[in-house]
Amino acid sequence: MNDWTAALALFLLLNLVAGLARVWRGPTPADRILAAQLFGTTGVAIMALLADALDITSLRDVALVLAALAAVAMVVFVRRVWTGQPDPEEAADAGR
Amino acid sequence: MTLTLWYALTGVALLVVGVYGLVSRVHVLRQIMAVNIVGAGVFLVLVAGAHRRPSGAIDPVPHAMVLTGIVVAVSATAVALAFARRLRADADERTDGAAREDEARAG
Amino acid sequence: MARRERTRPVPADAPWIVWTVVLPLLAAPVAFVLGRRGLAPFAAASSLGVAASVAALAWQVAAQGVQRHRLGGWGAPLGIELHADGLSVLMLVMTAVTGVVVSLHAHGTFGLGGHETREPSGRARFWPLWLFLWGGLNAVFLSADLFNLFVSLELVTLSAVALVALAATRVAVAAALQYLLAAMLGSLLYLLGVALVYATEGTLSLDELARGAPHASVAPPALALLTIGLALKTALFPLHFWLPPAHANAPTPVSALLSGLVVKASFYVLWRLWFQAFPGVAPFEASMLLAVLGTGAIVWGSVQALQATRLKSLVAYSTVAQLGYLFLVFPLVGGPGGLAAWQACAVFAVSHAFAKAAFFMAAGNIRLAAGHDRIADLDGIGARLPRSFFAVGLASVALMGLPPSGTFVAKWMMMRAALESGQAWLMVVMLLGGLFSAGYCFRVLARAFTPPTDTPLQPVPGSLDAAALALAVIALATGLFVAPALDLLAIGAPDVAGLGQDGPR
Amino acid sequence: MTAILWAFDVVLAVTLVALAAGVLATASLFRSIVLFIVFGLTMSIAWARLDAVDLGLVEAAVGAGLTGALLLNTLGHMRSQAEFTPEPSHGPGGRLALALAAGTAGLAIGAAVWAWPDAFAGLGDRVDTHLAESGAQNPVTAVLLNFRAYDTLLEIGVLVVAVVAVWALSPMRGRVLDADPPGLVLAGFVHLLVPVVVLVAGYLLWMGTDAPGGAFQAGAVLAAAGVLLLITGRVAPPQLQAIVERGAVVLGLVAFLAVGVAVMAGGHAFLELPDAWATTLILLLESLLTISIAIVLVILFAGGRTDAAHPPEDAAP
Repeated sequence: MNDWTAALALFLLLNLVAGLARVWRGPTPADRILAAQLFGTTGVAIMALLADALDITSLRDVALVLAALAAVAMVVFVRRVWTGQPDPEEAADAGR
Repeated sequence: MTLTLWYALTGVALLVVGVYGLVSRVHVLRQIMAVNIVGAGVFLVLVAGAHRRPSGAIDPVPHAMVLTGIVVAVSATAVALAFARRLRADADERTDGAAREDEARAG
Repeated sequence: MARRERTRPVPADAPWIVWTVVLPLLAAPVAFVLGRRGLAPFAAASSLGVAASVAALAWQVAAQGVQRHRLGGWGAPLGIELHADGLSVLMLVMTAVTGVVVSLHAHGTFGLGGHETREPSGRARFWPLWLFLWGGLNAVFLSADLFNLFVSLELVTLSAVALVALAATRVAVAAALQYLLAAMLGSLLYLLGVALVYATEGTLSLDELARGAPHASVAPPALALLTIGLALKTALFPLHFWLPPAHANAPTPVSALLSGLVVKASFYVLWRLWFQAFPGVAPFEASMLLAVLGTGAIVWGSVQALQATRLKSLVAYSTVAQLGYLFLVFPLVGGPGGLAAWQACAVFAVSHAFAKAAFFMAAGNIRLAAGHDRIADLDGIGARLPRSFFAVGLASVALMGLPPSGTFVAKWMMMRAALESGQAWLMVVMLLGGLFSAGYCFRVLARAFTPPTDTPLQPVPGSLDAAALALAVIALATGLFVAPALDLLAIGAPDVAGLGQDGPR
Repeated sequence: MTAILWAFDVVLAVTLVALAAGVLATASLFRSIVLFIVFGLTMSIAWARLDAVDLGLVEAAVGAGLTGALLLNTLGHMRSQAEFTPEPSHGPGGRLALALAAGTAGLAIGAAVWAWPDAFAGLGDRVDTHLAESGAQNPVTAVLLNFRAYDTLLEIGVLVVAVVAVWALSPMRGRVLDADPPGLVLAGFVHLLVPVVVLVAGYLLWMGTDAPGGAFQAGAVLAAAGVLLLITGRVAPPQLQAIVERGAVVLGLVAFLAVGVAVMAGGHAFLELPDAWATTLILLLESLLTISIAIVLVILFAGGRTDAAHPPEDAAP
């Protein structure tokens, strides 16, 4: 157990929570997915730190998979969803 | 409170949120996500319970069960999404057809 | 638990219990790969093969008693065991008989093209899914493991949902989607129940659970979750919302398979859990609640069937109503005459499967001929489509519970058990339900005596009428075979008479 | 347990529940889906925290990767012509009743969980006892491919059924979504990424018998490579017309059944792997399963046939 790596993992997790604000606020779909994309990187780092904090070396493989696949959702977004327009449903949330 | 209890209760909370969402929302994509959240809750309960061996090792049987459960959930989700797309395509075809008929009549 | 007891003599005869599951699961992917090429002979051969392995297993169970197979060589609880007793065999036979006859109907229906589906190659899509469904059903009826039942039920559900969508109409796909979501939620609630059981009992084997004393504070909530999940999949009122659209809009042979067989699979699991894996865990009030919901199903389903405008909707609502009977039996098992009630429930499930599948096929034939199934516009159909109409008549008799049908015998046994255990209100419900079903069946039968219209009719291929008639005759004749069925049920039957009316053992 | 890890657990759990609530509460479907992708990522962190590395791998590939891609893909299809339809609002009374019912049920289940014994071995000890005979060092793989292989067999059946279900839907009028070639950056990126992803899949498959990983993990990662090729138009969506394509889908299932039946010829039970052969058979099965699972997932992503008989409307003169 390593308290330092655990503390760093916690810090990164809090980072992720803070980043959720961007996903929520947008305003364009691209902003949201980009924020989510950044979480992929955060996730890789958290996994690597947890591997040390919890003493489970194979967690590094999870980090590897996260790193390799983080881009897939992004590519699908770019090819199938992205129109460059703001989120058409955004207005419905404005009243909340 | 133990690690097991904490995560198992988190799983139950996810279950409650998911069931509420499934029943109260009508858009099919959101319903499909709600079912997946219910699934995540159930899986969390299973895996949390596997973390109680006195030796400190995990009980692999619930892990295997959850792996199977995830595969089943992905299959069902993919089928549900294919159906949803199919419905949408039919609706589109219908509106296209109607539009073409209108044009023909106008022309 | 010694690994692989090789000292145990290898049984001389073939493990039919394995083949019963493996054959359909092997045939299904082959049918998928074949596509349209050589499908007809392959499909016929594999259906007969599965039916033959069921017959062989039935013979084995009748001759040698309960059959078991330790999959992978590991016994329970580490491994999974297959388990075939009288009840399993009865369900397998129900599936095989209904399946073979409906397959005949399906082969005709999906060969027509254009009528039932928009696809000319309907057969190539039907066969792999039906074989998967058949394999899944057989797996459910033979499983002795709580988690394995989850996976088997998923196989059943997903193939059933896909079969509904074969109709390819917008309503059918929408109904299939609703069915899928409801079934997924049901599965997950069931799985949570499994998680709670495993977390305190450390085993998934139904036999081991039956032997152990369940952890008092956990078993009731676990059983409640398992029950709600399975009730959702069985379409118990008021969780039945998904069934009528799915069963009414599916292609006709699929409607027959779903109403006759698929809903029975989840009910079978519920039945096993309540009376074999967790005997006495549920309080009497819980079984009473199920009976009350069953009553609700009978009333609600019948009222809807009486008001239905389409023939297939009528038959689908009738399924909701008839499933109610299965739940009336819960408070009776455990009382005096409990064994009779337990047996009656199994007999009812089987005869209903035959009657309902026959009814659906006959209704589908009428729809095929008339081009619609609006009940109000079917005047004089009796004179114009005598064979299809005769099949409707025979299936109606079986569904109403008149002698010599098995439904009649089953209801008779249930009513006697209700009287013996002093719950006469259940008898009243059953009589009322019989009147109701007579009411909605006569709505259809009355159309025979109205003056015929002269709207043109499409010809119905002979094989479709033959299939409907054959199953209707079987449904009507089941009453004559109740005695051997009861003998079969006695093999490995749980000691239901010993279950207390109130509280744990 | 250190205080820091406790804080980690608290933040993680609160985040998970908040994300789930956000997915279901927001009116924007796109925001829902992005939150759902983040939810998958957070779940994989939870699996890591619970020492469930196999599940962390699957969740990283499926929850954060493929399911998100599937949902985005479907949204892309739906957006093409759909205008936004708001959720009908239930009355506050109905909502309250529903929330109360769900909450009460949750409390009852929570109470049941509360009563769990603190120390409990489950079937873990039995797995340990027989691990050496199973042919796999990773206990989860041993359970999946030996002790409870029958469950896995049926699960592969479920995957194949999903493909047949999607294939059995009548074909959609062709709308070629990936017709325009990808830009230079995207093309180059995919060109670089696909070999890496394939390599990772191979690594997971090879490691699977001894360490976390295995057929499903490898198959899911391999499928991601397939999705990348599909979405950039490098490969056409599979139409399942050719026998080879259909054969690849069922390869894993048929091989599994064949092995199960073949061992019976030697007087064993169905799926009983003889000790001497166990490792070899597990590796063989896992390799074939990986191929099938990857193909199945790609087909599920593509989501059914498109009708060649009806040319895409854009292509009409």
